[in-house]
Amino acid sequence: MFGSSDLLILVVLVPLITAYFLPLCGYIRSSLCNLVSVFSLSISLIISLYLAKIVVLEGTIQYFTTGFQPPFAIEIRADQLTVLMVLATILLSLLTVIYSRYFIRGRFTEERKGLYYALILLLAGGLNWFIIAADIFNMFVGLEILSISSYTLIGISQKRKAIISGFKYLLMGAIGSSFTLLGIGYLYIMTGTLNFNDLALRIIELNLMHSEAILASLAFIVTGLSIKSAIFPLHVWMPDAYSEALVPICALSSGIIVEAAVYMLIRIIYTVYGTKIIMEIVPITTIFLYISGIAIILGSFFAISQTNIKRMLAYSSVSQMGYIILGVGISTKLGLSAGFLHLFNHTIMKACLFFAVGGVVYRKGITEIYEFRGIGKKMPWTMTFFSIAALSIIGVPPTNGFVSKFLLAYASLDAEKWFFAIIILISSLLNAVYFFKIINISFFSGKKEEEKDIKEPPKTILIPTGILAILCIIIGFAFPIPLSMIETAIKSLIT
Amino acid sequence: MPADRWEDVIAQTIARLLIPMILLYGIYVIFHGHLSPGGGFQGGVILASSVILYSLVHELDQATKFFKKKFRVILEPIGPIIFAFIGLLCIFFSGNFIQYSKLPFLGDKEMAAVSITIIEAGIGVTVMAMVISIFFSLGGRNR
Amino acid sequence: MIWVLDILLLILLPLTAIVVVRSRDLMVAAIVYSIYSFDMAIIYTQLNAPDVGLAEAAVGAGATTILFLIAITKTERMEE
Amino acid sequence: MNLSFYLQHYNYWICVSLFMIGIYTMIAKKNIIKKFMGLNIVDTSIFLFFISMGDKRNAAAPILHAENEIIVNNYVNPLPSVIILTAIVVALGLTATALSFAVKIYEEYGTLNSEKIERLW
Repeated sequence: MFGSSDLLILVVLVPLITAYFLPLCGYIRSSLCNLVSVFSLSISLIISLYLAKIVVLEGTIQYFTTGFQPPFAIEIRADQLTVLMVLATILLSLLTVIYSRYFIRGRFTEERKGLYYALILLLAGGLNWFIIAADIFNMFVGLEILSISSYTLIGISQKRKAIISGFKYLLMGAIGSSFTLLGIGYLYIMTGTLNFNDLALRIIELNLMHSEAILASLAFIVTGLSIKSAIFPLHVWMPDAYSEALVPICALSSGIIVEAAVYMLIRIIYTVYGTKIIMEIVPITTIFLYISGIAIILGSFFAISQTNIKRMLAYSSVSQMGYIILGVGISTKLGLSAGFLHLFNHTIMKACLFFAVGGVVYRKGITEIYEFRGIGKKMPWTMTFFSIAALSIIGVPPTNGFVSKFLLAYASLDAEKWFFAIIILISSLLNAVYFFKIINISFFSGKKEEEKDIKEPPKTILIPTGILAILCIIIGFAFPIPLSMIETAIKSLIT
Repeated sequence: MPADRWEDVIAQTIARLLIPMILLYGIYVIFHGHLSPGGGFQGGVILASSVILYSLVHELDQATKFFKKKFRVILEPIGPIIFAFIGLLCIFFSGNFIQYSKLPFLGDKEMAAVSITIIEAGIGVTVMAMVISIFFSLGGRNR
Repeated sequence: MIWVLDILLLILLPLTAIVVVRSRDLMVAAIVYSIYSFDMAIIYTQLNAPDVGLAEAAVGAGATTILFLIAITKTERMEE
Repeated sequence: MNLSFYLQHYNYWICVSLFMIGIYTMIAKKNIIKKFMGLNIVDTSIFLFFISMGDKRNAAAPILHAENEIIVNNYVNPLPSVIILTAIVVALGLTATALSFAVKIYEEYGTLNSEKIERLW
């Protein structure tokens, strides 16, 4: 019968299998699609919550499909960090599906709605597969599933430009996947295994630390995954993609896809290659340290100069990815856990910001910042949620953004890299410049009389935004829970 | 634009002879996949290529009559459903996911062979429907 | 002497690839891409991977080429 | 590491040259469909790389015959084949997505030249 560890496979299977049924549901009745996907993702959410409980109480789950022993079976694994990622994925996909119920009404034909939800569920399943894989090739397959569905999701917006931005994303993403596959090939040719732990063992056993092929594979995999995770010099697809895509997709993409990629990047460089290679032989952590400094400052400056709010949020994402990478660059236990905490916080904050912007887009169809004049009086709740998330990104206590930024600054001081603490401080001020501009315009300027018909968006749009905004504050107080989970996982990551 | 209907007697006759053989070969590749080269994916693509050949020598609309959208949408989930069902059945009989040898119906190796064949057949159907769908939606009329 | 055939097939690969890249007529490029894929399928079989060879013959030389041809007929044939 | 080592691994030279040709096509050619052909060439070059590394001298394809006893050295490594099968499936999906993008772009903009599209954007 079903043991508790068997549930891990269901996190992948439930969304993937439901995705295949959704075109059928769309054929029968298009309103059914939303209900079916909400139902399926709710089941996954319950399963992942249960899994989180098991993992916290009993430790890491290792599961071998086909029942063979590790080198021959496909291993999937969930430690505390993985479970948090799975929870974030499922929660955000669920909220996106609820959010889309009214948002996509009138934007797609009835038949296309089924495909839209199918793609979102495919994305959720692929993400979960990508996250829980403990073997480098299954990671690649999950990466491809999620990439192909995200290219399509970005391209299917009704706007004309969306197709071009989706095409650009596809071209860059395809090069990234090819590089990743090539890196996997180099790893396999040298070690003869694909399992993460096995790879790490073999690299040490066969004394491959200085082998050129292993270092080439490191370069290829880091480059490939950096394209997917929009790390600074490779971020160019992101602003174009987000400015044209549908708002729920922006939230999903900047909330979880880039995060999952960066999560897997960190996981691979630490578990497979080990600290000796990435710190001494090829100083990837040092490279990441300086890249993150440039990304944080430049991303903020780019964001200030934007007039389109979606583009602004996209550049803000570039800067926030810099913070996560800064955690790797500091490369102490504290720094890495602060980086991961910021990863989860960024999921919540950025999704909340995009959801709030989407509420405005739903009612007024505007994305230029100057048009936000007086919106706060018409849509007080939406803009309040927006402000909470914005304050969180700036790093005002008692929100979650403050906690992770403070921890990052503390960690960089602790590692005697005080320069980066200053960068965090400057970047917070820059963040404040562009977010307070919007808050100011929307609440404190404009007349009340014009356009009386503008009111709050429907509840299915408002409630997901509200949930995320409240989570921002809750995690600001309850941060020790995720932090302790992350720290437990990181103990085994850095040895 | 040239005439809308374009028919070639030679191509149609040869296609009529070839299509049954392609279908037979596709089914062979699917069901013999665990003993010789081949399997669900290759066989599915070969099956789909017969339909593509048909729609190349005839009109596309005529082929879409055979494979209506409703039909394709029903065919598509078959493979994943069978795979998930058999995989979860193994968990039900206290094995791991897709641990065929735990299934109690036949001996260890026979059960593995039988379940792999069933799964491959399902995958073949799914791949066929998917490739045909891609072909029709890419080659269909502009909306 | 099978390695002579091997090398000939392998040398055909970059040649066809260069034709794919250089030709201004996309239809020609698609057809030559089919030859390229088929050559690749033979090489896979020669390298003791008949499974992959079959898949490449069905997918690369069959499905992908047909998709390219459809896309070209739907758009424009000549490269500017 | 003498000259014969490099000459014996001629497969890999072909892989590298194909990879370069593909990347060149993706970067230098302006036609979108041509770019995707380059993408396919890159993919197949990586597939050839995997299959070449799985191959062994004087070994048979990894197909099990019931009568013989299994001697590992007589068979080539089956794992790269399986990996590449999956990757071929993925490549087909990627090509289909990409070509539908290309057709849609042509419907909207009337051209496939990526520079012109950039100007129209």
